[in-house]
Amino acid sequence: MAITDFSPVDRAGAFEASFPSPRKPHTHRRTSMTTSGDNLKRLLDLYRTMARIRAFEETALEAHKAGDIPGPLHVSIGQEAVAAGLCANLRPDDRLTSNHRGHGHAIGKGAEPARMMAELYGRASGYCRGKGGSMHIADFSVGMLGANGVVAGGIPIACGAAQGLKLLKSDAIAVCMFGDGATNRGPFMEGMNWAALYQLPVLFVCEDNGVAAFTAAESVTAGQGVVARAESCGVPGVTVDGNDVLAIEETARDLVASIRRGEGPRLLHARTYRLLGHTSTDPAAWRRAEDVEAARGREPLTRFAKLLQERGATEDALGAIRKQAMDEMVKAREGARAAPWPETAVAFDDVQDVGAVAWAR
Amino acid sequence: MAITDFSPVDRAGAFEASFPSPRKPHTHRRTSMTTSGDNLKRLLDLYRTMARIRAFEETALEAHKAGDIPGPLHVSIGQEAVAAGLCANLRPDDRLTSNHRGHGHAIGKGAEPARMMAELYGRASGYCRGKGGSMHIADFSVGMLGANGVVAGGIPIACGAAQGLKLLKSDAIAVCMFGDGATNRGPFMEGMNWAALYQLPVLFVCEDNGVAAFTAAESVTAGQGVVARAESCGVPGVTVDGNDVLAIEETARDLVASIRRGEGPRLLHARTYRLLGHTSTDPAAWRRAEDVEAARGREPLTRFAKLLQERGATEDALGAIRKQAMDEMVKAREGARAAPWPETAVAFDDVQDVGAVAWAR
Amino acid sequence: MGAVTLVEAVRLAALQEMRRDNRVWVLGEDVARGGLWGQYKGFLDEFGPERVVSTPISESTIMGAGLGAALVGTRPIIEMRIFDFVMCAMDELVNQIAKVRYMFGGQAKPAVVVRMPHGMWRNSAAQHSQMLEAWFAHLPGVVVVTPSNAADAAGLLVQAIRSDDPVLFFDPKDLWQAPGELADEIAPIPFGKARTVRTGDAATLVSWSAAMPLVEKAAETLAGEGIAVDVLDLRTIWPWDEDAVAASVKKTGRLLVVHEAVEVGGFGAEVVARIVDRAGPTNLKAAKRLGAPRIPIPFAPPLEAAVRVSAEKVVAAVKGML
Amino acid sequence: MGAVTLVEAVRLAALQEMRRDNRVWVLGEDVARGGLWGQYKGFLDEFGPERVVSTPISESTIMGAGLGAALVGTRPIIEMRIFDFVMCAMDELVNQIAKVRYMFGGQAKPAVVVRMPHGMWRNSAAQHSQMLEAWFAHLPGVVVVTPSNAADAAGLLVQAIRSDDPVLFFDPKDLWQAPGELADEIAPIPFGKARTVRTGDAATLVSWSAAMPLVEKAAETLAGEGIAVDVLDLRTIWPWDEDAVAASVKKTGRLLVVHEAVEVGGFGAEVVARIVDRAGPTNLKAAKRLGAPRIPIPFAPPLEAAVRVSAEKVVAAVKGML
Ligand SMILES: Cc1ncc(C[n+]2csc(CCOP(=O)(O)OP(=O)(O)O)c2C)c(N)n1
Ligand SMILES: Cc1ncc(C[n+]2csc(CCOP(=O)(O)OP(=O)(O)O)c2C)c(N)n1
Ligand SMILES: [Mg+2]
Ligand SMILES: [Mg+2]
Repeated sequence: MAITDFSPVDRAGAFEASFPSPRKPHTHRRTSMTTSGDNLKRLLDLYRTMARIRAFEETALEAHKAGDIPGPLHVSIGQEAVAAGLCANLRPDDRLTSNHRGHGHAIGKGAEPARMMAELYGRASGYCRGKGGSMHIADFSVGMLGANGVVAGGIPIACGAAQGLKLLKSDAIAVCMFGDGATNRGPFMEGMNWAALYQLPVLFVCEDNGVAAFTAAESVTAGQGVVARAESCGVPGVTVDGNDVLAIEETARDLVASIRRGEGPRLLHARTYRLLGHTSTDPAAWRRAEDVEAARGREPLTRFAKLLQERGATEDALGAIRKQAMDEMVKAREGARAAPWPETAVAFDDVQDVGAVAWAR
Repeated sequence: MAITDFSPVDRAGAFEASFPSPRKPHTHRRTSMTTSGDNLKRLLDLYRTMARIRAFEETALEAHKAGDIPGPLHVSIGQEAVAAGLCANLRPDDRLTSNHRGHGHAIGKGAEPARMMAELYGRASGYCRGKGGSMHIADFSVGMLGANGVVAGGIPIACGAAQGLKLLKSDAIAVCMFGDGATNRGPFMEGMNWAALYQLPVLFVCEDNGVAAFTAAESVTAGQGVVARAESCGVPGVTVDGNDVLAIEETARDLVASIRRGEGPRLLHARTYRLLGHTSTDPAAWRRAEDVEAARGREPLTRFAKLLQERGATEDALGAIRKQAMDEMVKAREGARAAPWPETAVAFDDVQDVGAVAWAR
Repeated sequence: MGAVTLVEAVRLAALQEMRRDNRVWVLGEDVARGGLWGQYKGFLDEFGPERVVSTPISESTIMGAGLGAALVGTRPIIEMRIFDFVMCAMDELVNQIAKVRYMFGGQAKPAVVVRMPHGMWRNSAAQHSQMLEAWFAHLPGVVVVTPSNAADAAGLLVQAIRSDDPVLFFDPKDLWQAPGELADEIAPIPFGKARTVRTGDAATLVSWSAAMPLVEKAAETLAGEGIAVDVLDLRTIWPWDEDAVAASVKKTGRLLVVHEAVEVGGFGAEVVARIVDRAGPTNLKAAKRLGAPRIPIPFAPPLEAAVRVSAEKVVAAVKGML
Repeated sequence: MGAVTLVEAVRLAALQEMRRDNRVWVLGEDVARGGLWGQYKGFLDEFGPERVVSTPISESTIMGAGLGAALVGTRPIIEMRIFDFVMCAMDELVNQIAKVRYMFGGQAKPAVVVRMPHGMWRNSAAQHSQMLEAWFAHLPGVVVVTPSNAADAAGLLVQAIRSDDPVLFFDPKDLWQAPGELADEIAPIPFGKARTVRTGDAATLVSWSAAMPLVEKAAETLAGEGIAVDVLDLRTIWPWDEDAVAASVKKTGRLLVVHEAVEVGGFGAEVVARIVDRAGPTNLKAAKRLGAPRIPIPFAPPLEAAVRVSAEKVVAAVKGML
């Protein structure tokens, strides 16, 4: 059996029963359906963001399968509502740190899919000049401070970004994205204490998809959950249905507003579901088929489309949004495929100003 | 101004106001005074342990001042009740990991003061053959797995010791001592989650003396405190008055019993007070004089002596215990002073079996 | 047993040892599911969840708990998944595991194996490609194992599990699929004994881990051009087989150390410095190293390829020394 | 200014830079109280608690937050208190700080100074005495500064604070009280320029950090016996002044690198390997290193003394080369 990726090799169902199937009811602060001030344009914008994220990742998956994209690829298909709902409330000068599953965060924050795709392809026109790839997507010009290959790696960085912004008397905030798996690493607790202590303008967002790599979150996480952990350290938190883009959008709006008012850090716990495997080559076959099936029924795009239709959007309008998104990404892919590789000299750039090796020594 | 130790150099009162003065009331599970089954012999044993710890450290302090003991020396004067009350409930095969302030833990666990003192002196007859010193006191023969120079360093080790004991089907438990400062390091949270997850036989003991080095705990610790942090990760905890040896002894007895019954990890939060500075050369002059004075009035030995007298112990009997303790430690000091240094070859021992350098290459 | 891949070889080695000694157990992320690389495939079924412990993402505690469990007499295999993540557990490794035996005057026996699959592999970029094995040769208290093929990896892993020393075992990611022959019973291979891969008088080539196959290929190319070289696989860089290298260099007068890691401050520097000192500089015609430039590992395939050592670069370096 | 101790010199250097540039700030344990060593004495009063931030004992976050704050345009001094504790923050240092600029294709500017007082000092034993500066010369993306005296420490710290590169600044604990002369305005000292301490033809002695005074003392002793040596203080080991060392060795034909760190895999190996390669081995009469044996640092004073490099050992090593 060939090892093709950072993906599981023992896919038999030894742990099948441990995958979280009956979820605890989500705690909403209010029902998103009754929010006043909704208007179709805003809702369609949210849908568009989600559709673009989905289209980007489906295109990238295909390109990876075709052998065009090298390295590991972690997609967030099924989790798009979190990035979309959250980022609708952020300004370009708000800073965001991401994790290994960061395409949605980048697109939400305003990064250009064409340059992202070029980066996934390792091309010179990519955001990182081809030196980062999917796991290190960054666009500092829109406040996206980078994906991260280390679980929880972005947490201290976000704390520091918030501290720096505060020192500079900016009213921008920092946002920190991480998964359920990250809440078991020490820097999570250190970061909560730190942010609460200095009352930093930072929003922590736990994208809880119930799984870390190939192990169910429940089987490696004890106690009362991420919100209780954060609150024990002084960071107030709230749990929302992460597949309900409006719940995310509204909750994030309130949290961002209070953070921007200087009321200190907050945590948003979004319960969602990773529809595919850990990496693009992981079938995640150890999960119970009926759980995955049920999850598909709750997936955020379909679900939001239904709501939008209730609110007067036509299937045609939604289809057009999806098509536009897919066209954009196909074009991005074509551009990336045609783009030149970085010159070898680029490998020797961006190391450090003093003491860098010259190309070629 | 000479730097003589790991001690503060800017001793002016810039932070005076931040030292915790009005303490929150302690939460006892019951009043120690009304416990049934107390008997004078048991109480005098507790007093003896406290007196021996106090005498050991006072002797060591003097020896350090005299220039006999090299390296940094962290004493626990004022905190003796925690070690004494706790260790009264432990068996020799229970394992204990300690921190940088570990003399009391070692004596409580049954280590011999003479060999401890020899180690502080760096002599060949010391527990570590003179290679560890105060910060690395260990006596594996009585389950004392070592002091530690890294804050929180003992937490993962204790978790693993408990896990190993469980694997070996032993009914011994692991005990993990750390200060309030350690609760802000990531391994604290990781350890709580880990112990709760595997339901390990481990007792975490937070000796909260309200200060970490030269900084008040309150000024660097946000949120609801160590018990809330532990409980959020699934480890039940209880706060006791750490200067009340009976409260400690009783609470620890219950916790140890439930851990030994296989009920999983527990945390004991003991609020106490470090009467002296961080190291032997630190005057801790930044603290408010009246706070220190008030703390002296609550110090555990005097307080327990009063109680013992109410219960019928004579001042003579208590004096004799103190004198015996001091005699023991003076003798330990004399022995240490007279003991030979380790041979140079000892420096080359105990590195590793394979690939060790020979003396002298 | 016959032909197996490296990953299967180390799986069988760990399996054999866990069957032999029930104090041996493994902890790390996803190990109950066979491990990221399949190196523990089937272990859960055979040994159960108490000896095959899938852990939270808590590297500090994985490492530190491994130590604690060793201190009470068990013999853990600490699985780090990918080397780079050990950076999250360095206090536990460097300040605790490497020092407890010494600090406590011999009372502690930190019999752990820390497995850290390392090196460049399929464009994993800067945070998943590092080779820092040289750091640990500089760290007192540990053994550093750097196998380059299935049989060595299996034999060295058996030795590591039986060792009372803490052993840092660097699985070479890029060679997981490399085939090799394995005996039915895997015998331990002692630490510090180099393997002579081929012999010749023109120069001494020393390497280990993932660079080894390139060096062998280069040696073949050179042989085709009439240049015969000694090729030594160190197999462990601490302890390392100074005598074997010195003897070879005495014969050839020329030393080239090749590693995938950054050349500056790599273990090649130690080999060169030591051999120069032992042989006396005037007795040598050349003593050189070949490693990566001092840059993080880039993602794009052509960039990654450009900074990797290669058989061509080895050939050129040898010719440059003659 | 006149005569000051090293700790006062670096205090004044940081003070000058924090006055010059209000984006500069410091974070670490107890820094508001002046720092463990007094290196920030009085800073709180002058700059307030937003720029002199006493932190929890959270090394990972101290390091990582420093990086985050740099990424938004501030210039933090990250104080690690004692080098050994950086082991609790290695992911943030190695996987993040050293790599962000590269990984993100130049978008990030990790302008941090990480201060790590290192080395043996008054019998602090195995967990508070390490010198692992060689590790960081092997790590792409960072500058490694290793001063040996008050004036150099001050000038190099000014340079470090002004640098856009991440600078790892190793304060030499054992030399805190060493006196030196300081100008009223502290000028930056460029990285990678060695300081010539004394000159002679018999051999080239290269050192840095806390070993430097011993080497100077040894050179004096040797001079008294009619043996004149070149003595070079590298001041920074990455970049390091290869040209200066090569030029000296060309003259003397003999190289001795002295450091307090463990000899095996220390930066001395890199200096030797590089110089041997540049000069060609046959042009050298000797190329040696002198460092600590590969053992953790013991507590007892006679043991600590025995494993330390000393002026006597340096003298003996030089004589052994002649
Ligand atoms: C410190 C660290 N340990 C392990 C890994 C390997 N790893 C990459 S992603 C992942 C799972 C992360 O789970 P989670 O945080 O829940 O994010 P998700 O993948 O579910 O989005 C693991 C274990 C890593 N990258 N970093
Ligand atoms: C990881 C780490 N950071 C910093 C230090 C330096 N240090 C030694 S003791 C100490 C204070 C510890 O406070 P606490 O845990 O409350 O124990 P206490 O000294 O009060 O008994 C500090 C900061 C250390 N030893 N280890
Ligand atoms: Mg997850
Ligand atoms: Mg404390």
